[in-house]
Parts: sequence; structure tokens; C-alpha cells
Amino acid sequence: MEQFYVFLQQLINGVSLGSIYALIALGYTMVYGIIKLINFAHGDIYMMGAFIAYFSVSYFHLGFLSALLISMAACTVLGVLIERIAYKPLRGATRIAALITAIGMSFFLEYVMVFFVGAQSRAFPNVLPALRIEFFGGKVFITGKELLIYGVTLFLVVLLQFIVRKTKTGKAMRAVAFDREAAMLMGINIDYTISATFALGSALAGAAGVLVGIYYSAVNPLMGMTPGLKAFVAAVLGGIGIIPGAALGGMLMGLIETFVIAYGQSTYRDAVAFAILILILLVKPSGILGTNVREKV
Amino acid sequence: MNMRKVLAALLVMTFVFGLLAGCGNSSGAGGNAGGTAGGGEGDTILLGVNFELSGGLAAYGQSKINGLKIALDEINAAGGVLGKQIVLKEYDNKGDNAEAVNISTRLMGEDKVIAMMGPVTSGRVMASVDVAKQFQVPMVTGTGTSAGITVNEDGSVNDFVYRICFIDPYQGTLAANYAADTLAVKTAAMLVNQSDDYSIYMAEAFKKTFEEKGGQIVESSTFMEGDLDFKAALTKIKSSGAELIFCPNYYEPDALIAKQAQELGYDGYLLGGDGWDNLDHLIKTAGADALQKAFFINHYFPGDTTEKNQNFVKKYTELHTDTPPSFAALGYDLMYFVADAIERAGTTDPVEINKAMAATTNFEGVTGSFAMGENHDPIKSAMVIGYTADGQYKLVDKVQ
Amino acid sequence: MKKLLSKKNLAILLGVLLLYGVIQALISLGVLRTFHQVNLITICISVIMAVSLNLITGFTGQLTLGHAGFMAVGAYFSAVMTVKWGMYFPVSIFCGAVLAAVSGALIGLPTLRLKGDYLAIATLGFGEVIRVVLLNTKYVGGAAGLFGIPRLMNWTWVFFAAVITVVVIRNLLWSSYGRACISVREDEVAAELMGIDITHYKVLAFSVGAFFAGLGGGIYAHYFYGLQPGTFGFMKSIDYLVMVVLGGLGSVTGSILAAVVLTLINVVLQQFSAIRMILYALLLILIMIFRPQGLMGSKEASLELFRKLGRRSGHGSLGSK
Amino acid sequence: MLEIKDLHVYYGAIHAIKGISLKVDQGSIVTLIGANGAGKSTILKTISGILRAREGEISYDGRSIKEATCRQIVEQGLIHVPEGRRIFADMSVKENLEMGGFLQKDKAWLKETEARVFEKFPRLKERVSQLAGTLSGGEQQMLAIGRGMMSNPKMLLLDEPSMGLAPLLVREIFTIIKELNQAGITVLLVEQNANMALSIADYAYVLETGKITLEGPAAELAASAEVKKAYLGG
Amino acid sequence: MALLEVNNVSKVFGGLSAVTNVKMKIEKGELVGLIGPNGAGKTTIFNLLTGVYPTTEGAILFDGENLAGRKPSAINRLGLARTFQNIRLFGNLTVLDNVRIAYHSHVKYGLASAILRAGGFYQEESSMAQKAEDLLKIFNLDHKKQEIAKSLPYGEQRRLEIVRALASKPKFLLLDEPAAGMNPQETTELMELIQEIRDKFDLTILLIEHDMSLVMGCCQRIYVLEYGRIIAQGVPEEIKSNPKVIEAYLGEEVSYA
Repeated sequence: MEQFYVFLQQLINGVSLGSIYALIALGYTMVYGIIKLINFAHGDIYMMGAFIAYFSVSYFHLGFLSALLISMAACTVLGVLIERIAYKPLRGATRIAALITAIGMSFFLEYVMVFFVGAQSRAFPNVLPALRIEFFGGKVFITGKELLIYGVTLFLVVLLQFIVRKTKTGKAMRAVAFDREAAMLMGINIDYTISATFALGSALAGAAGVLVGIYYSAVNPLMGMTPGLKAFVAAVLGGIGIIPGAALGGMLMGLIETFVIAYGQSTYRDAVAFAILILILLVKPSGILGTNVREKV
Repeated sequence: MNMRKVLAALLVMTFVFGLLAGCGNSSGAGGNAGGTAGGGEGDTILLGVNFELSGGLAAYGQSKINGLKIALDEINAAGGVLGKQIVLKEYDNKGDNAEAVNISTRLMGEDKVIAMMGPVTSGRVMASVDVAKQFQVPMVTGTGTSAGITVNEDGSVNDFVYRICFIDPYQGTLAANYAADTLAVKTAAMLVNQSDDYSIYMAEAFKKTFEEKGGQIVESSTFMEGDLDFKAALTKIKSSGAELIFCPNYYEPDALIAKQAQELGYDGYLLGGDGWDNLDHLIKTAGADALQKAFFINHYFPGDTTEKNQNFVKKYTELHTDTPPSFAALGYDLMYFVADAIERAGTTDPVEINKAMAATTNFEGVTGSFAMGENHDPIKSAMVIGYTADGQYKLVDKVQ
Repeated sequence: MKKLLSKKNLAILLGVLLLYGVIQALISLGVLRTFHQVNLITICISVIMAVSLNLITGFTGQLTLGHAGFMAVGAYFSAVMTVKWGMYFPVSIFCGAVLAAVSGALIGLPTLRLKGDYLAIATLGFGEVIRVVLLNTKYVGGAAGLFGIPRLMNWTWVFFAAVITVVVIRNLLWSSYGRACISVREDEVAAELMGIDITHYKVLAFSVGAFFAGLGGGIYAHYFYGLQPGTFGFMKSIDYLVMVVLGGLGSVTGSILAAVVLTLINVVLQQFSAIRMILYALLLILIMIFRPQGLMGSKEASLELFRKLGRRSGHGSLGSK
Repeated sequence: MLEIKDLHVYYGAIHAIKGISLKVDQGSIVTLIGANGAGKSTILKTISGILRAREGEISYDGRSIKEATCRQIVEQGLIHVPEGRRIFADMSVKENLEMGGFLQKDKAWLKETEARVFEKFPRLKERVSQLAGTLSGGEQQMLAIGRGMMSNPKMLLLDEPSMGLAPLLVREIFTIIKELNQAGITVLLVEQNANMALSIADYAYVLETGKITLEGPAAELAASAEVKKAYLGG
Repeated sequence: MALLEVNNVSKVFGGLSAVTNVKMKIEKGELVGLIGPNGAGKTTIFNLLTGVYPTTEGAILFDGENLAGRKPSAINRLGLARTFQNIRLFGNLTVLDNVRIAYHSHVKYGLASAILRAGGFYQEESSMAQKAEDLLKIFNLDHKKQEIAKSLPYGEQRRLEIVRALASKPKFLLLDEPAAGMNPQETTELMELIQEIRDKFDLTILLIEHDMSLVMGCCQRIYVLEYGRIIAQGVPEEIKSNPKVIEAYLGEEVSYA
């Protein structure tokens, strides 16, 4: 029985970690879906989001919600700027050139922050009341922060699905992603739609940054590297370009990592995660929810 | 098209501006030294700095150079060494071994520094050892704790290579003694940064000693640099019933571990090494509550009321807003240690300075006083530090 | 009549020997000191890595983010052979490269049905798996790394290793086999239908590329005193990818040029510690915006190109020059 | 309504369209026939703003649209229904129609038009929430035309509407084109199925490797021996 | 025995039948046409023959060998080469390289010889270049051998595709709309060329074409495809007068001279 409680607790841990990966992966997948760019700077926008919230809370003493909104708004602007400055000139170029630009942008954001705030971690102030819900006589429990992360992740996934499925801009995004030329013939403004995608993806990254800041109580300029990479892997795992795929992939990554630590060799955690990724890709080369596109000959 | 040109022009301007700003920054160091043929001649003394200032280890390198620069300013303000002002030639090794070798060679072979400080972390130091021996220029690391830096596997001591910090096994052993003897725990778990040799070596020593003393390691879990989530490992540790978690890591993961352990309701001890030493970060991140049963082995008591320490803490806090972490303190001592050796050597000849370093008998630093042992490791006393309920350090024990 | 000892090949051979001779003379005279030699060797390693990666990514069109993984295999295996088994170091380095080639084929076979970004992610995963395995292997020191490897490499060895790499990869590319690789990049379906077994050529490119990455690793191990798994992470792969793209995908001389330029830029940037990476990042973005095809595009620097510089230059042909 | 003068278009170094002039009168159906690769689609893409002309003039409704963006051209009611239908396969039929009416603000009008489309293509109505990719070829072509109708066209550029369709369906599609024309929409029709195209068109141009080699009233062309030989089968 | 036998082959894509129960038999040396409206499944048949798609049902026998389960490259090496409807040249390479790549399966030196530039490397390379040039000459492209393939005019790209297919030394050549984008003058020339190469290289040819003048003018036999099914076959005269064909493809209201 005791083992079962531990299992439940690990499940909660896994879902929490998975939610965070999912949040970051969503933005990756949106941008990839529309311009087929691995936006390496996405993890760094997430870092910027965390920092903006950190400054809002630490220096302007704002509450959680206002910090979240400010951070999402600022990341939106940042995302659109990056797209306009660094990616748009390369739209006609090879994808690998765009990839290098994205890597450059990632370094740029990281080290501009290092330059201004230093590489040290900063403690993110606690903005949430302590909350702890216990089950089975306290053997299994969930904290308020975890509930917040689940809630926000779920809300944003649903919201994103709504935006993409139901709103005009969202539909335009899907149209542009599917067939850019045909979308142009509908009178859809491609530049605007791509910017909107970056805006949305970056806002999500901002939200993820704030949540991670709150969840782990620490922010630093290089915090985007590792989760950024893993979230990207998660997006690929789920089928890149597919919103539910990103959520699924993120969740899966979180659960795999947690359970490898819990029931396997923690030293091989990353190796196992990547090995599972490679295996899934071998079986389903375009990710779990991806559809294999047949090339027209 | 126009938009693109404007933006591109903006980027170019930023780039050029950055380059100019960079030149401006370093000209203080490079400019003065430019005219001198060697590090020792003229009216300045040229010392090399080979630190991890960008890349994943930048936080530690930056911390260290902050402390080092406070000491530099103090020394130069007091008239320098041998009546000459000290000028630093500083390079960034990005946390890359090849780059560290490259820079060591550059400092010793091209810039002709008379001593080199750094690198910050063991791997980079290990890679530079042979360069120091080749050029016969002393190299001192403030925080390279791997045993193999100063002593080779065959027991021979690396000439020209020094450190002013503990070696990993030493701290691990002390920690195990403290856990078994003073805290009287029988079962312990370990949570180790697998990508960091500092962490691994300390854990090995802890395990060995702890088991020799009849203790049992019931769980051992690892993580990687950059990880933020330790809940899975901590849940597992908690369910193993370990009375103590040995966390031989740097303060960034340690703070997260302390906090997450508290959130999971773990009520045993946390024990670590000098990597824990960053009061502000731990208190702000984890909170004093989470640290009431946390202890770490350190070479000194950061709350030490000596004038020297108070002075350093005050200066550091003024410049960098938080209380100095041990990296900064060791950076500060590193600068003084080198200056002291040059002063005692009475010359700018690296070989003589090397001899003076080896002969250090009573160096007083903010991180405690020590004599340089024959293995080129300092002989320092150690202390166990804990936390008060209002978020300050307290000296718990002195160990040997 | 084209022959091995054609005028052109002789001229190239003379050029290479001249370059070696001049640099060797400068070293003997003390003009180029240890520091310069470190950088010359770093350049040569970068040349080996970038040219071999270009074979995979630039010529065969397979984006890989795990090139440092092959380097790690070569570096560690050769170091173990030299240090622990007491082998003669050229043998060790060669065996390390062979093992890297084998791992290249092993990773190649199953993952080559993946395309584009999916392949990139799988190779990234492969690189990470190698790193984690090394971290966990006590025999090679784990995270602490493998130190105490004697510096057995010198300028002569490394220079000729780089020359051999370039010559082999160039000769491979400028042959029917190389054209088969390039056809895979141009159009997999058409290539397959023209009788080119694309899997075979992908594996070939991966194996040969990995072989030379392993060679680069072996040289690294025998020059920089020690190895740590962290050295061969994802960022290292990115560094070499940047060289390839910057030099021009599908240009051997471009890769050489980029390896030289970026290594030198790196040395210049060492002193701008605070803003080093900002400058580097801006440089990447600027070059990609202004020259998305890289410094050389897919052209090769050759005598003809210089002759053509005045006029509008044409594309290089992949003839058996 | 639409007039093109001395148009030159390049794909990179390839000179695809070599000085073409043509004219479409308001209310007429004009067809452009020619083999695959003759440059028919290129001309349509240039008119609708996807490609840029290097030389020449394109005027629509008396104004130059040579420099106009796709969006501006769509706003003026000049709608291009591309070759191969290019429907958004992973969106539903309804969503595809919505995309067609992307720039229309008037909700009531959109609703009305959608109803008209369904009236014309009852089969689309049956499949309104089905993913467009699962439709048959004929249905997809209907959807493509319906999508074009949603943007309130004054003039339609139709690229190979008969491609891949069974004869019965081809006839159906052409009937619909004729009906649309009678409802006041000007049509420029690009076709390989020269018979059909000539049978409904008022005027026709024959395109060969980027140049117009023949032009005239559709009926005359249909009777011309030259056209018969080359395009209607010898 | 026929060189190519297609026995009741069907292909289903995600529930939709692209090709149903197709039977074809082509003898050595024949020049056969495959016609049908756009989207009737002609290119799908080519894709099945060349192994791009596996068949859902039925078997394809080429020169006595069952093609099932073979990779396209292996099928090509058996002697089946093709061109593409939407031109798939190696666009960034020179005309000469395009041709030499197709010759690769017949190259006589090994990898080691290539790297060491030994073992007859230079002889083989120059003989390969010579052969490529000879082929290019037939199609009047030899003067453009150093040009980049994608910069050629459309018609020349089509001809280059045929040259490239020939370079792989096929017994059987599949041409997918070879005359697309050519004017009548060029089409006539091409028609003559196709017959010429068939004799010269001892080829069997199956071609998809919309240009009736070409099909009727040079094919010995014609298959007519509609909706994935063969609705008629026979010599051109039969096809011209077949009511089903007129109904499906040529259009009923026009009579043909």
C-alpha cells in the first residue's frame, strides 16, 4: 500500500514536470507549425518571461496575476520583434540558415541578460499562499503551486485550441501553415499571421516562465537552455506542429523522467528519455500524433 | 526591403558599439600592460585570470571574479605589491577545457604573466596543469576541488599548481563523520549532481566513511546540471526512510532541493559541503524554515566577526547587493594569496613566486587561515554551519 | 588527360607543402610560439570537424545535431587505448576513428528513415545518450573526466591529419560516390529512382563523417591533456554546425574558411568576457541575414573562382578535377 | 475589365512568360489554353500577386495592380481559384468556406453567400463539417470554387477546374462556371481540356512556351485546324 | 514472355482507390502510350511500376522478376528508368552531373579507388563524362553541360530528364508527359527523338502524354485509363474510334480528323 502512495505522489510529480514541458512545448510547436523553424530562442523567451515577472514582483511588488499578464504582454512584444528583426529577412533562405539565426538569437537573449543581471540565480519571491491538499491521511498530497500549474496549463491548452480552432486569426494560422500560397489567395496577410503566431507562442512561453519561476522559486539567465531543449524534444515526440501533440509530448517527457528516477536508474534518466524518443520516432517518424505525409511524386 | 536594411543597420550598430564597449572595458587591463615586455617589468605587475565567465558555469566564475576584484582594488589602493600596481589580464574560457588550455598558454606564453589565477572548476584546472608546468608559471585555483589537480595518481605533486580550497574527499569524510557521530543518523540518502565531479567525489568519500562507521546509504539519486525538479528523487528518498540527505552540490540545486524536500514533507537532515555557501540565495529561495535541519561543511564561518571578513562582506554587499557566496570569498582570498606570495618572494620571477607559494605557512584570509601543505593543498580547519530561524548563519561545530 | 599527377594536383600539393614548411619554419624560428600552435591545432581540429560535418549535412543534406557525439567516441576510445592499454597513439587514434565510424553507421541505419528535423532530433538524442553513458562510465572517469593523457600530438601530425581529411572527403565528393551523396540532398526520390540506394549513401556519409569526427576527437584527446563528457555536449555540435553553415553548406573550402575565421574570432573574443557571447550571437545573426547561404555559398574557392572574380562567377562543377 | 500588356515573368533565371498581352472584357469568359508547362498558371499567379512581373503592365478595373499585394487584389474582387484546388485539407468544409470569406466583414452577407454556395453545391452541404481532405476530387473542386465565391468575386481566375475529374463532373463544373458568369462574374479560365473550355468561352488565347501564338473568338479557334491538330488531338 | 506484365494491380490510398485492377502487358521493343484525363491514375501506375509505392494488390513482373518488395533503386538497376511529370532534376547541379549521377550504378571503380584516385578512376571518370556527353548530344544539350540544371528552359529540362533516365542504362523507359511545356515544333522533334533512342538503345517505352498528336503519332499501342481503370487498349486507330474513349477523354462533341 505504501508503495502505491509513493506511486501516486510520483505521478503528481511527473504531471507537474510534464505540465511545464507542455507549456513551453506549445509555443515551440505553434511557431514550427507555421514557418517550420526550430525556434531555439523560444526557451529564452521563457527565461525573459520569468525575469519580467521577477522584476514586477520584486521591485514593483505586483501580485501574481498582474505579473503574469505583464510578463505575457512583454513576451508577446519580444517574440514579434525577434520575428521581424531576425527571422523575417530569412524567410526565403534555407531552413538551416534560419536555424542558425535562431541559435544566435538564443545566445543573444541569454547573454544580454547575463550582462545586465549576472549569471547567478535570483530567488523568486513567494507570491502564492501556501496550500496543501492531502489525501490518504497525508500520504499523498498536492500543493497549491502544482494545482496552479495544472490549472494554467490546462486553461492555456484549451484557450489555444479555441483560438486556433475557432477564431479567425487562428484559422488563418492553420491556413497559412497548411498552404501559404493558397492562404495568400484568400487575402490572408501572411506577415500579420506569422507575427500573430509568434505573439501567441511567446505569450505562452512568458506564462511558462512565470509559472516556473513561482514553482521553483529561482530564475537565472541560462534557465531556458535545458527545459527549452527538452520541451522541443517533447514537441517532436508528440508530433511537431500539433497543439495537443505538444501537450501530450510534454506530459510524456515529464512522466518518463519522473518514473525513470523513481523506479529506474536516475543516472540514465536523460539517456532513457532520448532513447524512448528515438524509438518512438522510429515507429512513428512524425511523432505520436503526427500524420505521415506522403510525398507527391 | 527597407525595413530589413534599417534593422540590419541597427544590428550592425549594436555590434560595433558592443565591440567598442568591450575594448573600453578591457583597455584598463590590456592598455597599461601593452607596453611592458613581460609581466614583471615596468611599474606594473601583470597577473592572469582564466575564468569561466560565460557558458553554463558562468555564475560561479562571475561570483569569483567579483570577490577577486574587491581584493585587487584594496591591494592596489594600498600601494600594490613590491611597490607596483597589479594589472589583470583576464580571459573567458566559456567552461571549455580546450579553451582553458588555450588561455593558459596565452597568459603564460604570450602575455607573460607571472602567475595565473583560475580556472574556477576542476576540469578546466586539470586541463591547464601541464601548461603551468611547461611554462613554469604558478597557477592557483580558488575553487578547483578535485584531488587530482595537485596530486597525480602516482602520488607525485604537480609543481606550480596550487589551490586554496578543500579537496573533495576531505569534505565528504568530514561530513560523514559529522552525520554518524554528531547527528547520530544510521541511514542516509545522497542526491548528487552527476555532471559535476565535485559532487561525485564528495559523495564517494561520504559513502565510504559513513559506511565504515556503520551507517547505511539507503538511496542514491542523481541529477544533471541545469535541472530544477528534484521531486521525483526526493519522493523516493522520503519513502526510503533515510534520516539524512547528503547534498554535495552547489547552492543553486541545493536551495531547490531544500525547498522541495520541505514541500514534500521530508523531515530529516540535509547535509552538504562548501558549495552550499550562499546565504542570500538559500534563504530567499528555500526560506529559513526549510533550512532548520540543514548543515554544511565550510572552511570558515561566513558570519565571522573578524574585521577582515566584515570589511569584505560590507564591500561586496555594497557592490553586488547580496551577501557574498563562498565563490566570491575564495576569489577575494585567491587574489590576496597570490599577492602575498609575490610580496614574500620579493621578485616577479615566477619560479621564485612558486617557491613562496609552496612555503606559505600562515595565510590569513576571509575564508579562514591556512598553511600550504606539501601536496599544494591548504591545511584548513573546517566548520559546520547551520541556519538560525531568522535566516542567518550559525556556527554549529568545528571539526578537524 | 586527367591524371593523379596533373599540373593542378601538383600545384595543390606544392601549396600544401609550402604552407606546412612556412609554418614549421616559423615555429622553429620561434615566431609562432606555443600559443599560436594551440590555435593552429584548434583550427585544424575545427577543419576536420567542419569538413566532416559538411559531408553529412551540407553535401548529403542530413541535418545532424550530434556530431560532437562521434567526436566523443573517437576521443575517449583513443585516450583509453593510449593511456590504459598502452597502445602507440597513432594506432589508438585510428581505432577511435574506426569506432566512431561504426557508431555513425549504427546511428545511421535505424534513424535514416527520419527526415529533416526529426533526424536532427534523433541525432541530438544520440549525442546526449553518448554523453550520459560517458558520465556513467567509471572506467573513463565519469563526470570528472579522463585526465593525464600525454600531449603526443604536434603541429605536424595535426596538419597532415587535417590535410588527409580534406583530401579524402574532397576525393570522395568529387567522384561518382560523392555525386550519389549529393543527389540524395537534391532529391531523394529522384535519386532513388535513378538507382541510387539512398539509405546506403546516407549511411556512407554518416560513417565517413563520423570517422573523421572521431579522428578530430582523438587529436583533441592527445593534445588537450584530458577529456570530460561535458565537452562533447549539444553546444559543441552546434559550434561545428555554425561553422558549416557559415562557410556554406556544400562547400569544402567554405568549411575550412569558416573554421579558421571562427577560431580566430573566438580568440579575439576571449578578452571580452562580459559581452563575448553577445558579440558572437550578433555576428551569427548578421551573417545569416546578409549571407544566408554562408560565406562561400556552395562554391569552392579555386583558381578559376579567383579568375572569375572580376566577372560574374559561375557555379563550381563537381567534376573529377 | 482586366488588361495585361507585354508581361514578362521570370523564375530565377528562367524567362517563363515572354511578353504576353491579353484582355478580358467585363462579363465575358475568356480562356487561356495550352499544354502543361506553357506558362498558364504563371500568368494567373502573376495577376493575383503571388509572383511579381519583371516587365509589363497589369490593370484591373482601370487601375494598375502590378504592385498590389494579394490582399489588395482579393479586396478588389479579383479571385484566383488555384490549380490542384489547394483546399485546406485539415480544415472542415465550413472552415474552408470561412477562409474564402476571410476579408468580408458583413456577417449577414457571408451567411447568405454560404447558403448560395450550398444551394449550388448540395453535396458540400451534406459534408459541411467533414475535413476537406476527405472529399472526393470533384467535391474538392466544388469546394475550391465555392471558397472563391465566398470572397465576393467580380472576376474569377480559374486554373484547370476540370483536372482529374470524371467527364460527368467536368460538365457539371463547366455548367456552374457558365452560371456564375451569367450571374455577372467575369471569368478568366485556364484549361488543358481545350474542347470544354472553348465550348463555354467567348474569347480564347493559345499559349505556347510563354508566348501567345493564337487568339480569337472561341468558336473560331475551336474550328481552326491548327488548334485541332495541336490541342484537340490529331 | 512480355518484358513487363502488370497483373491485376490495385492501389488504395487511405480508402480511396487510385488504381483498380490494372492489367498491362508490354513486349520488348514496343512503344506504348498511356492516356487518360488528369487524375485518372496514370502517374500512380508509374509510381507502382518504379516501386515508389507498394501495390495494394496484384503483382508486377519485369523481365521475369517480381518487383514486389524491391526498393526503387533496385528496380532501376533491373533496368527500369523514368522521368517525372513535375520535373525532378537535381536542380543545383550541372547538367553533366545530373547525367553522371544516373550512371552511378554502372561505375567501375570502388570507393577506395575514388578516395585514392587509383584503380582506373581517371579513365572511368573520363569515359563516364564522354558517355554522358554523347547522350547529351543526342538531345542537343551537350553545349549546356556545365550549366545549372534549374536554370535551363522548361523544354530543355524535360529533355535532360530523359537523358538522365537513359544514363542509367535502362531496358525499359517510362516517360511521364515528356512533351509538356513544349511547342508543337519541339514536340515533333521529341517524337522523332523518342523513336530514335528506342532503336538506338534497344528500349521498350511506355509514355504518358496529353498531347494527342504525339501519342497518336508515335505509339504502337495505347492504354486508356479512366478513374484508375483501363477502359480501352489497342492501336491508335482503334482508340481514336473507341466510343468509350471519346466519351471519357476526348469529348464527344468533337470529331477527329
